Amino acid sequence: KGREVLEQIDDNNPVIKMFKEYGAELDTKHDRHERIVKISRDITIESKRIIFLLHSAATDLEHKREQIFNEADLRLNQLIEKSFKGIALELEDHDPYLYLRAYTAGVQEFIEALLYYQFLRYGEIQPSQNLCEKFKYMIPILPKGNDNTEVMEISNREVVMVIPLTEFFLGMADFTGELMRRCINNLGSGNIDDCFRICNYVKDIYMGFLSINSSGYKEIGRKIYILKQSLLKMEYVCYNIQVRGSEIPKHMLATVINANNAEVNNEEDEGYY
Amino acid sequence: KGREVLEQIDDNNPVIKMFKEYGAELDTKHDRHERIVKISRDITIESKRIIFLLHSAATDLEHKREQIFNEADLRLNQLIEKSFKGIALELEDHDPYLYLRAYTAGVQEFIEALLYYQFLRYGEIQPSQNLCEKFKYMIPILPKGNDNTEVMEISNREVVMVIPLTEFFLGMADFTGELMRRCINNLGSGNIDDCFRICNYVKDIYMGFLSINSSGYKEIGRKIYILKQSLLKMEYVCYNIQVRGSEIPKHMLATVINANNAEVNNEEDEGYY
Amino acid sequence: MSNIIMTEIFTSFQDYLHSEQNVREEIRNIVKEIEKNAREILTVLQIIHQENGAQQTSSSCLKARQLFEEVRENYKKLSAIVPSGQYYRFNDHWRYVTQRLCFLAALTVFLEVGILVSINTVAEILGVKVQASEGFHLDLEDYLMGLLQLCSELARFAVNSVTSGDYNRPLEISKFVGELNAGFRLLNLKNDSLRKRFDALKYDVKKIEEVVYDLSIRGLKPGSASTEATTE
Amino acid sequence: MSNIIMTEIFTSFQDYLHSEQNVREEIRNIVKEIEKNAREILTVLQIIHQENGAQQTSSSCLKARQLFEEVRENYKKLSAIVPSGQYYRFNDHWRYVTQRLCFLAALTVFLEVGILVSINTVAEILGVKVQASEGFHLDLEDYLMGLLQLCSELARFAVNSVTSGDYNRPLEISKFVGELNAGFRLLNLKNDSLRKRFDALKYDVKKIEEVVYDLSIRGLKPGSASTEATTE
Amino acid sequence: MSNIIMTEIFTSFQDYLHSEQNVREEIRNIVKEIEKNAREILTVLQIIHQENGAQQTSSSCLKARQLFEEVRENYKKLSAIVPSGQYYRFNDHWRYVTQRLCFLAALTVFLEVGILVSINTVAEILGVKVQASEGFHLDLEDYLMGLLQLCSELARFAVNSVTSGDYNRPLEISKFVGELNAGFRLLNLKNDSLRKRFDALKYDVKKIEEVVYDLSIRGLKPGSASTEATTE
Amino acid sequence: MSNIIMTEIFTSFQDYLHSEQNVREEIRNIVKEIEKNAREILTVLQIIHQENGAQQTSSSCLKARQLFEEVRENYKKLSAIVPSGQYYRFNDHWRYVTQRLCFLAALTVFLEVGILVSINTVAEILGVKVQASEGFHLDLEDYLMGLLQLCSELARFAVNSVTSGDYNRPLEISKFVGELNAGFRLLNLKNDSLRKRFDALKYDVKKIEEVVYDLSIRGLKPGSASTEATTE
Amino acid sequence: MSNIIMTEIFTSFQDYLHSEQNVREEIRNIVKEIEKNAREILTVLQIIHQENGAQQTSSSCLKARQLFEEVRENYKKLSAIVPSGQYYRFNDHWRYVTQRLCFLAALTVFLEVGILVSINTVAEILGVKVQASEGFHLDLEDYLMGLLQLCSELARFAVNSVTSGDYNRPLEISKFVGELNAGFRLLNLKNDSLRKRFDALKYDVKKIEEVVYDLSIRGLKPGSASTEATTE
Amino acid sequence: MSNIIMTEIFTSFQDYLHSEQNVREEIRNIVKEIEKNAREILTVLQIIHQENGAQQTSSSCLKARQLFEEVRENYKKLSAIVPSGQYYRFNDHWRYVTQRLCFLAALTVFLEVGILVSINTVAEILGVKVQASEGFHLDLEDYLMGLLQLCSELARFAVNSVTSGDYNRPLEISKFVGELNAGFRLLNLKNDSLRKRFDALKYDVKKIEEVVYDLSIRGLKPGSASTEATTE
Ligand SMILES: [Mn+2]
Ligand SMILES: [Mn+2]
Repeated sequence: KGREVLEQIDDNNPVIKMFKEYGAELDTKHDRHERIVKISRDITIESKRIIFLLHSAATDLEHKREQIFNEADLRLNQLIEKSFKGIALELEDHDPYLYLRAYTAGVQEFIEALLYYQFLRYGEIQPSQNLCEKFKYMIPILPKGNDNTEVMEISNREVVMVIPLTEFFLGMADFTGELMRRCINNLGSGNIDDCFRICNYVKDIYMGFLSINSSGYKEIGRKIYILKQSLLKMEYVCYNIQVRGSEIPKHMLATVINANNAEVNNEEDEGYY
Repeated sequence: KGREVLEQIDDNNPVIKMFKEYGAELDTKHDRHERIVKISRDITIESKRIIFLLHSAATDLEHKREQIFNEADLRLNQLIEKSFKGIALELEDHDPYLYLRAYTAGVQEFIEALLYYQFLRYGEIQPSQNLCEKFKYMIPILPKGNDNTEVMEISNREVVMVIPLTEFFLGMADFTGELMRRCINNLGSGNIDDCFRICNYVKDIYMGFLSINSSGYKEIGRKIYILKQSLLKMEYVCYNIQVRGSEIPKHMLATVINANNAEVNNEEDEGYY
Repeated sequence: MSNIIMTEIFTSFQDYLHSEQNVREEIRNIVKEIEKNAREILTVLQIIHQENGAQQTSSSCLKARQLFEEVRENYKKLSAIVPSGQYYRFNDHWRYVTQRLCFLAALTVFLEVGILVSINTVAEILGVKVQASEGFHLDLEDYLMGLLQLCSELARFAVNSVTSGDYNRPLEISKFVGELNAGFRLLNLKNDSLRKRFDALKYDVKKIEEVVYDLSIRGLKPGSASTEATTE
Repeated sequence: MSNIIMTEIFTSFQDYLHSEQNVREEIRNIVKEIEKNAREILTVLQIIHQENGAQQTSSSCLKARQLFEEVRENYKKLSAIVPSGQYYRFNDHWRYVTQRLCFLAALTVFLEVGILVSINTVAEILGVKVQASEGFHLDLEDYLMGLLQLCSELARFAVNSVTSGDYNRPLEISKFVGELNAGFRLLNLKNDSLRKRFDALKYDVKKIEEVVYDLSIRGLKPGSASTEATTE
Repeated sequence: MSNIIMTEIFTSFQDYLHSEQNVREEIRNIVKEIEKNAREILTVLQIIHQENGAQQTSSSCLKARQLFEEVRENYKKLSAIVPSGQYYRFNDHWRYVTQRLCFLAALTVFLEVGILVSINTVAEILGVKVQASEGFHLDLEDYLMGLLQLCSELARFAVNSVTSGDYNRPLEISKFVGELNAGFRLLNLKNDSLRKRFDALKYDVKKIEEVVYDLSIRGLKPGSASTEATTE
Repeated sequence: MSNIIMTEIFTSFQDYLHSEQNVREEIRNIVKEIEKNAREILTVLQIIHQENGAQQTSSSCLKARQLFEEVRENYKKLSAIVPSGQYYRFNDHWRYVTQRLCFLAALTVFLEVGILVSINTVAEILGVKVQASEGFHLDLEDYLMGLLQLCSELARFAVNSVTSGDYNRPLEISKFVGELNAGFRLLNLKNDSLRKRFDALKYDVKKIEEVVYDLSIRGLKPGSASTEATTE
Repeated sequence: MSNIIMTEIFTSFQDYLHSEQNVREEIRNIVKEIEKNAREILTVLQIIHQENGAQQTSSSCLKARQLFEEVRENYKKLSAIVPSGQYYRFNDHWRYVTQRLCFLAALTVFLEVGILVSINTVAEILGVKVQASEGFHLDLEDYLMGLLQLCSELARFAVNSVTSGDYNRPLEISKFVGELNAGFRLLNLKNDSLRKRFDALKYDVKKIEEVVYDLSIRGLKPGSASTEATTE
Repeated sequence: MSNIIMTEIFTSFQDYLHSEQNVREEIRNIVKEIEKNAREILTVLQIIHQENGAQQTSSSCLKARQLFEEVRENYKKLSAIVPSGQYYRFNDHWRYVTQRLCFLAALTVFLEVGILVSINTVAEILGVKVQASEGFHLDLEDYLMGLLQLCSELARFAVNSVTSGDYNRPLEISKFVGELNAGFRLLNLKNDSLRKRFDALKYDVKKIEEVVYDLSIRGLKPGSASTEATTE
């Protein structure tokens, strides 16, 4: 019985016609999802590399540091101008939340890199609003039909890359992981003041997360837990500096540290020539 | 103390020199891995689409079926000639097992599609050796240095896409899932003989898997389990045909089925014009 | 927190989360209402499986149509709450019930006129848009899920029709579901819930075919030539 | 199985699996031997942590060198078994012990001459190639893992050196590990085991720096100007 | 612990914990007995699935009734142990077996008189209260769970009745389960185990409908016109 | 280690551990062989599910019996290695395959004579004792697990028998599994793997009952009055 | 549903379920408020970990005390809603936040007067009863969980106190936590979440002991002879 | 169950299972007692971590010795219950507490005379055999696990000794644990829980070495030349 049903159905059958349209729509969506995933993977990798680059900015050679910062800035902007623009164009006229899972990994890693860059260079991170500004793209609208090469006013349309605020904070939580790495590395390289500064900074972020009601956001809860572990490690680093530093009078500690950093200071001085 | 260590280290430091080389090597590997992953994703998607296409070959219109088979064959070959060649070139002179995880998903899905195609068109699958033959590529070696455009003998080098045999069988296990879909669909479309044939075919595959010692290959064990579930479903379909078919004498059953398929038979006859 | 910038950053985050939670709360309340509507429509339409359900079909459809009016109003409220362009942010709340309502709308239309309802018509029945760009819309995948649910219900309906002595209905269902099945085969489904649900469709098709088969070998298939032949 | 082709297919698969299992068995046996070697070398070198270990360092290194000869022989056996181009198929069996031996080779060389051993030298010590294309080789990541293990051992060594009254060693270690740390920072590590292990390096660096710091504030740092100043 | 106050605090805690553990132990022991009763009743009632079970149904029900007496005594013991107001604290211990007994009581009553047993009657059979405020009671949800278990058993019973040649029973079951299904549909269940179990009810309903279908299409449905026609 | 006493202690430990590891190695090797035997027996007996399997049943049983001889020899080796009183220390190595062989022995006996094999007979077939006190024995729980595996296989066999046109087998199976089920119901199983496996038995029972149902409703049940009518 | 009796049964069930769902809804709303209170108290008390937190401790405690007033009001609302005798039925809703508040109350009291708060006092602070028989009460296990959370916080506090130059606090904490640890050790905890949490206590104890160790070895322990020597 | 043979089979199974469950119940009860003993001994010995614990060490050991008498009696009961040759069948019940008691016996002996207790002595203290062939014995692996637990306790003890001003104890511990570590290193452990626990030993060793380091760099190491210099 069934066999003839299938055979009888020709391409003009209304059901078949309907489903051909449906199929095209599903394919379009799936293809777009796949394209966005690919861009997101690129963003993830490049962001990780930028973070790695930034870790090497733990140097006291100011020109070297500046050089690294400039490179990081450039590469972050390239991500914004290329990869994110690519996603934004894919998402134009589409609900970004439909494709969020395709690019969430890339976005979070990018934010982690961006905030780490901001913190290292300026000692502060910028609120997400500033980022939103950068995620607006002006796309020239090509006049269609009109083939004459006269000088015309080219109008632009604005395309926006939407990043849900939760993504920003998930990236921020990851960013504290990099701060912990930096804090502990600092101890190794004698950058004691920075240890305290970073530790306090992460304390602020931790209290920020504590103060919000994140029930229903499992991912945030998970990251707060990791954040707390990082913070405890940093606090222990600061504790160690303090307890060791207290073995000799404060004024002598300063001497000792300076003595140990003699060469470094010299090099730093050279920076003023 | 540590700070100066880091600062003192210049680019001529032997350790730094060593690590720069190491870094380059790691990057090369990572980049290659990433490129292969991307190709593999393409293969996965296209293979799934081919499988879907093949399911629509459950038609009795021979020309339509042939058309589908031809298209599937073409697209499978395109995968071999393009995507897999791409992977093979990436893997040239490299241990394929190092990158296996990057392309295992694509390979398995491709084998699933290939076997399903072979089974539908020829009623049998081909052993993996035949596939290996197809995975050899002749790449012309460009003469270097010699810039003169004289006619030269262009020599080729052979590049092979290596597919571990386990991957082939993992793909084969998935292929039985498609057979189950087909078997149950057949019942719907009255293709009773095919139900028995497919069911017996999967029984053979199941016994094949039972007869091998797969301890230590978790993935295979998992797939055997799924395979058994599929087989049980198919056996139940055959059971149903039998138990229902036995309500009336065999010779009458034939009549009934033929009566029901009258229109179909007519259409099939038309095929002989 | 000594750091003022940080305080500000988190305050705005809390505001964001808070307003989101409020929106979700409101959505949940409306969705509960819609679920209640759906449950009522389902109960009304269950009459078809009863022994003498056939006679009451049209009055059941009528009742269902009235209940769909409430549904429309509730979707209107929902669309007023969900910010434009954020449909998929909150989608999970109403996805399931929407699929159910697609099924119920499709069942109603099938019972009324025996044809496959289009996504446009379902959207109309629910009082939502078809295109995402126009506002609160009906997701294609939800519509398709609803159709798959319909097939399961029809398989059951085919069985119970025979019990009630209605030998015509199974044939009608068989044709309808056969076409739908052919339609679905045209779709390139990903390995998602839709694909999984579609895989289950086979069993419904199989069941229906078995019913039709049972009717034919017993010569109960209306209007078939072989009926006479076999029963003699 | 009635189907002959299928029988053949699976027979060849069974052969394949069987021969693979045999290879694995042989590999496992040799690796067990290598593990025994590694354990012995480690025990020999543990002397450095003992109170009067310093005097026996060179004789320990000598013993270690002898044991490495056995290691080389075992790797030779291993390389004879592993089919060319399938190093990474069986890699998991020897990866861990190879990392350990890289650590031990690097420790031996450090104790002997105080420098970072290159991957080439380690490969020589283990009797394997450096390039994958040349045959059974030393994986770069395994070499790097070995170096990271070395740093942990040196951190412990720095602590115990002070207990033994050797105030020079910690400085040497500090310089050495500092350079290694700088080297590792040049690498773009993925989120894998190497990255994880590298993240732990910080704690070794920190520990060593604390030892050096302890020595400086007590004026025990050999040859530092401030020593006099503080102890006075 | 030098601190006397703290010692006291913890000593009194220990007493508290100890007595709680004792209560749990006693509950566990009684529940084990009740489980044994339930197992026996189930075994007695399984007779219905056997080929000639129909004749022995009433004697099985009688035996079950006797076993329920023991159940009552055990529940009495249980209610004596559970401190007032802490029913839900220890609830997990007896919840499962109570659901099972609700099923068994409902099955017994169905076999005896063919009707749905009320929660009051079940409570009586088990020797517990209905209202939580009156003491150790029968939780409504446990009663409902028991009814759902009953439906599964009846689906199986319908199948086996046909095997035994009893073509009447399936119709009776179909009507009974159909009504129960309609009843459950009225409930606005939240997303818990009851809801999950209810979702499984549809498979039982479908199974039973198919049995009835099989009877009708073969003209075995008692009292249907076509029966006569075909069997003649 | 300077301390001589400690060295001695640990050296003797090493001997102990070494000999244990050797025992385990030998056990593993023999168990591998037994697993191979089991796999072969399973493959041989799979013939029953094939289209014309019925004719070949007795020759399959014969082949299985021959393979069991090898099994016996391997168990003899095993019992020689396992130190007396340490059966349960190494039990995990052979537990799983022993359960499988209990299933296979029970299946063979069922195919040969249609009865439930006793634990004594299975022990004989495997060449082991029944009582733990007599030496290397067959654990009761392993025997029971084997029986439960048998039921699953028989459920599948019932289905395939019908497909092959053998309408008698399902009845035989139904009776057999029904009795086994009743037997298991008597056992007060604690909450372990046996209990879990037993809980799955009900699905096999149901499946088999449905097969018998399908046969009876179509008058295919041998010995039923309606059969004659139809087959005439 | 044709059957009137059944309709009645299910309608009354629906009423029952509906009122239960309402109770849960109200409970959830109040618990959300309490969670908000707890979050605010926690944030207020976090000040102790900050660099100059010591000075602000008492003002923080004051703020916490004010917030506890709101907590009390909310618990009053809660106790009004939960039907008598059904505390443990709805317990899961507030258990977690109650444990948290026990921790916060215990921390506040510790900061204020340095002693272990009794369960009576915590119950007072939260505005609930101590005995289950008196009404809405504080469960002993929740109180104990709160104390264990306190120990973790104090371990962190000990570390940060040292960083802030307060060398006295760690000793006070060490004594306090040591006694608590000894107290808990007396309890025969069964294998539940409390036991698991208690097992984690040893890490806190160790951490704190190491802080005290660090202070003593550097002569920073207040009141120790060597302190005077160094600080002079 | 109509079949008498099967009934018999299952009835005898039930007896078997029942008696096994009884044995387990008895074992559990005795083990609970032993756990209580172990908890008490642990509490008694915890005194060593207290500020002035040193003075009370010998009296604590005495109390521990008395408590071990009860332990012996309980093990005697246990050995009476466990059927001969089935030690490893029920092993899981007492394994954990036996390891704990090995640790406690080893700690007691260390505190008394500063040496490593042999397995024979521990077996004597617990009142069990050493050889599996002699009856209820002390498993070697449990003894080794106990030693590893001892090392963790000693690491903590080293830290707290310094806090109490006892600078000698850490050196003694360092030597003891160092030797134990060397001993364990000789063992070729397979990849089980013992191996895992041994891998954790290195953290204890490191901790203890760091305590000794802290003492030496501050000239607090007894008998070192620099001590005099600094303390003068
Ligand atoms: Mn990161
Ligand atoms: Mn597939």
